[in-house]
Amino acid sequence: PRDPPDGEFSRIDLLNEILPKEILRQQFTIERYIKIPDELREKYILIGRPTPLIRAKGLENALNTPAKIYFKYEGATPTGSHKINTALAQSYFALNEGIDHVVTETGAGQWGTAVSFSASLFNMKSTIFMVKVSYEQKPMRKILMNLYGGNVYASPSNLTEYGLNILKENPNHPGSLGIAMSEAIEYALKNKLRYLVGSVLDVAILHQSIIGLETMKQLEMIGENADILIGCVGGGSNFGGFSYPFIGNKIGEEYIAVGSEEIPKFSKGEYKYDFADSAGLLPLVKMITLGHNYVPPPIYSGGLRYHGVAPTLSILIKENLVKWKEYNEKEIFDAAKLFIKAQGIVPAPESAHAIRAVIEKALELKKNNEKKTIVFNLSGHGLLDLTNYDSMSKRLI
Amino acid sequence: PRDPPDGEFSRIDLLNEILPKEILRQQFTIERYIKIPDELREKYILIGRPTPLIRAKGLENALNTPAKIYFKYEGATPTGSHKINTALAQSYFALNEGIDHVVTETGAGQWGTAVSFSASLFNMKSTIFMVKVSYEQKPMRKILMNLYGGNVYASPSNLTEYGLNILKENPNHPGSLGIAMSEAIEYALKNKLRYLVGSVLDVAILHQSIIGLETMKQLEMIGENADILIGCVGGGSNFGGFSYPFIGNKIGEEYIAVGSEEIPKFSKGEYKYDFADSAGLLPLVKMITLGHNYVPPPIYSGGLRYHGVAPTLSILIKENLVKWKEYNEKEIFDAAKLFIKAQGIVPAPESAHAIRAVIEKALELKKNNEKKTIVFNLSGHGLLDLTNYDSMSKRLI
Amino acid sequence: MKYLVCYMTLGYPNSDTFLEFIDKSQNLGCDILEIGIPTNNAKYDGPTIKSSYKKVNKINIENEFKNLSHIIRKPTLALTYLEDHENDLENFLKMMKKYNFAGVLMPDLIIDYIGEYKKYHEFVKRNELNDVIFVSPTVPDKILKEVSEYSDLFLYYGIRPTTGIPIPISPDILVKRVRPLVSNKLIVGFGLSNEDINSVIKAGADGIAIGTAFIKKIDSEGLDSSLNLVKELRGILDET
Amino acid sequence: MKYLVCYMTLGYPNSDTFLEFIDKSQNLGCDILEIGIPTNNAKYDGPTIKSSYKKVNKINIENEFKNLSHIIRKPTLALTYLEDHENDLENFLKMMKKYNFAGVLMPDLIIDYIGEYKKYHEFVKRNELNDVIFVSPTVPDKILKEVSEYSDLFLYYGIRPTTGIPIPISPDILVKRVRPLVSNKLIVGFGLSNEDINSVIKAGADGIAIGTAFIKKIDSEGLDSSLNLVKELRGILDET
Repeated sequence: PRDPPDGEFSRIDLLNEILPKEILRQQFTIERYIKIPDELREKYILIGRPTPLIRAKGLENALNTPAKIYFKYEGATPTGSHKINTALAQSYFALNEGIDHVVTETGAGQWGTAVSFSASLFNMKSTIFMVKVSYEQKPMRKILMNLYGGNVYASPSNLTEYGLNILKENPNHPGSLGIAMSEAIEYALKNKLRYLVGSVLDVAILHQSIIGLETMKQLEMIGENADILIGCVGGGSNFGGFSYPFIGNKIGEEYIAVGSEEIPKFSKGEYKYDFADSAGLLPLVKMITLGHNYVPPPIYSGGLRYHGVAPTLSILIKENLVKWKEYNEKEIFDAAKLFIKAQGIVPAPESAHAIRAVIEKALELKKNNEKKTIVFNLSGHGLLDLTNYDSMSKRLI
Repeated sequence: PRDPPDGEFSRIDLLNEILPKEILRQQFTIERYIKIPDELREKYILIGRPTPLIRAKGLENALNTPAKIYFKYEGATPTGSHKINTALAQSYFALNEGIDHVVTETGAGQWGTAVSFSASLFNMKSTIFMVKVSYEQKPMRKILMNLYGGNVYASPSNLTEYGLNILKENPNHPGSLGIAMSEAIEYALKNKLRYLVGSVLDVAILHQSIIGLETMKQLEMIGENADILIGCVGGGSNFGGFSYPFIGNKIGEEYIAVGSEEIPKFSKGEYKYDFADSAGLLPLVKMITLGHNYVPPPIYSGGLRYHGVAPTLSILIKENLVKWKEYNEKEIFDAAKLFIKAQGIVPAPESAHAIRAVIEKALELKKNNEKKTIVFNLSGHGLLDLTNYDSMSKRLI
Repeated sequence: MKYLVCYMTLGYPNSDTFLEFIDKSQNLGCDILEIGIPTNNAKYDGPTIKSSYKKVNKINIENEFKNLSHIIRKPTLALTYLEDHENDLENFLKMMKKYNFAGVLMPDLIIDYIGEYKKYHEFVKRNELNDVIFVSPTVPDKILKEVSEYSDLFLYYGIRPTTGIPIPISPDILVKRVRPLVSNKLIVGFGLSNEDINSVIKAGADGIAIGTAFIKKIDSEGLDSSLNLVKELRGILDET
Repeated sequence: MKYLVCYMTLGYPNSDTFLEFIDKSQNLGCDILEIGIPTNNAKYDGPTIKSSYKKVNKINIENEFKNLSHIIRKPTLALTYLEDHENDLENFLKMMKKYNFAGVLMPDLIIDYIGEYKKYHEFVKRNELNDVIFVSPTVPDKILKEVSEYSDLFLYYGIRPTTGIPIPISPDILVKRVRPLVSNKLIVGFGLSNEDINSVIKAGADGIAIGTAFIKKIDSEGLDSSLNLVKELRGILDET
């Protein structure tokens, strides 16, 4: 990461002021393994880790493929996605330096849900700035965060200078992730709280690597070899957390990162320094990016609307160690429907991108009659996205 | 079960016409164990069985109790509740006699969800008559059943004589579980399909006993002894399925069945012959009942509004082998909130009744400093009940 | 030798035919007669027997008993629900005794009066009648074992929830499970098909009870056919 | 003996003070001089060094080099970003050579020009200058090991993402991990505190590079304080 040459302040210094120290240490360490503190480990167990590795027999049958398909099911965590893995760690390290209140922003709501429950588990307060349009369209997410004890505010809010200025210009501003983040950071700075980061940074991927490490162990326990590993990419933390342990240990022959055709970062993105966030408050990182000012279309997979690809994943893609795929919403919806009927689990639309690639791969293996093993990360369930699926079905059919 | 003396038809004979033969055989068998056929067993594995047995460390911490608390988490199944356990078995045995289409009714939607997914897993069609008022108020349940490929009709519908007659009298009739069931049975009879039964019958409890059998094995694997077993009671199938294996094997010292104070069947019910269903289409069974004409108040725990207690459970309660508790909605909501903040899982309001009893017991053990082990059945998650929780919080606070 | 218990509703379809059925069936292989006492409250009977009760509900029971008493040569039981006699049981038992009944079978005794069954059992015995006890698969093992010792003549085991409706069950599994619990003779009934008969006998039953099938034969094909059925059943039992 | 690499921005805060700092620091314990060439594009420098560049952006580099050339008695490196010289690198290197510089250190060479670093390295060598290579913790082990052999004089390891900002890291862990990969001398820099110095030396570093701290001292307490800091650092290094 680096600061922009012309910045009026140092983003790296800002990290220093808003992130827990141990989080920064982990962000910039080169240790290959970092021990999980006992208290944190206990919370991972409490939320049901290790999450199950499930043979997708229903999907195999539906595709009539000779391939074996397994999925690591992060939707089995109480908050329904992998996000909890880093939310817990960041909350814990904040608590450890005497902070009793964490702050973040959320768009679709998965991250805010994870943060508010993590805070609850450590008896901390949490404040979530939720993009106003999501706040209004996803009432259940707000209810859930409230049940976890989170204070949820529609952003732009009147809690920050930044929000007040925007509201002054347009009281009906629908908000954006950049605005919500600016508000969260301002709020954290002003009140000397800690800000939690949902993805992209190496440290988030580090925390998510519990997914891949567990998966490796689970495969080993059942004597199974992974040949092809697949995950979807928003910022890259679920894909990285799932696949890096395999890549690092040279297990598997193919790694496929899946994005959305509507947010064509893999196919159209440039590899360059860009702000990690759309607000431009975090440092520049060298990554594949559509530009932090990119305005994503309103696809249902809110978590894939991020403009870039985590720096480490960008390098792996540049070096051709990881392949990529992009699919459009119609393809995603069809894949999700097939999976729902075959496995019963409603995938988050984001995770359905991985499923689409799995299906394609499984059919390819069928054509060549290859008995390989595909393992993918089902990063979250879509039970709170059912109305989205309904609109999708109305729009796409 | 017996027929009413004055019935114009034999309900027992009706069972014969609408239920799969093997289901009837299992209903009236006295085998202690019935082998799960391989194909059915495969589906149980596919849906993630064995479901996890989780130590409720968060709840223990929140209560600061010396008791250990474990819960068997049936909400971990794709359809989110224990209902899938019998839906799968009944669908399988229907398929086995050449039927390709199953029919049932649903109120709150959990049962219909389980049936439509079970049918999908066996490539069967499914038709669900959903009480009209739920159909309108719970759109997500309908979306989910549709995604599973289920045909969902608001009941009263114009698909049956029974529905047509009611609609003729009142086109805006809100429907009832009895009407929906009558429609489902008529539809099954007319089209020579099979009707699936959600609870109460012994055979449903038999299928649910996979819960208790797994729990026993899981406790054994971690070297833990269950002292107190707790579950909520709608018809009794989740409680029975969970607790009977323990009771039968004389494991545990106390079994507590929990109902709703608003549906006071334990405290006010009579032990007598009554229709198993509110429509009066199923045989009479001897049970603790408020009467099949009992009109339950509109509590949030839709699954607990049933008028009776399964005959086997009724005997166990009469014989004092199983104790009962009843709590009001305020107590349930408070218990649910505590659990949500401590464990992250949003319980179905029905399952929150078990949680309330667990909390009471754990605090009692704390007072006496007794280190006992409580195990309860968390029969379902409440992610699709979040708007209910919201109304509850507005009404009860 | 396996026992054949033949059931017929009292006075069905009319007094003469009833008496003829009872008379001849004793020659054709019936070992024990079971006479159903009409009631509006046939809790554990299926539609066929229930409707037979309805058809004869105007008969004079004592008259029928008297006629019957002259022709019975085999032990004869009255099947009647205790619920119908809660207040006049003694009178009823005395009448039975008077007309040569060997005993009584009350299908609701163990199911609905389990807490007081010994009291009623003693009462029957004091009236010098046999008390044949009826149990079903829902009766717990412990109770079943206990009452089988109390039961006179034999234990009557109804393997289906109601008479005459062919609910699919596994007769062999049901009978094999109770056989070791019962030191008494074990007679099995409730909706038996010819296949069922084979399998319950192979599973260790000492005999069978048949009722609905006779009534259906009389209704559809007449008395002779029903008597042929007695013969046929006797044949099946003798072959097994 | 541990090396102390002393950084100062060219002509900061003014020509005279700059020259005095360079002159005296060589007597007080600096082993190697590192001279920052002002730029608007200080990609890997923190706010303190960046603002020092801004303050001196009107100086004449060649004049400053000429003055400097008369007083340098220790090996002297120019710290400059390759991105600033993509088109005039040869001229710049020739000027350095002319004014007695021992070598050049380009912090973006390995990070942003990894595919062509050998080409640039050879280019520096052909101009008879040492090419000191800069690496950071994000450089993969394999590349780090490879370039450490190419690097002249020593390998410069910047342990923080930017200079002068005390991002919390574990210096000992970082240094211990790279030490076995580096057969060359290993000099560690970027935001070192006194504690960090101890721990990186204990972890096997051959020396340290300090910059922001000198500039802050000059800004806040003046030249003498910054020279005292040189002495103090020399002391710390000699004690470890």
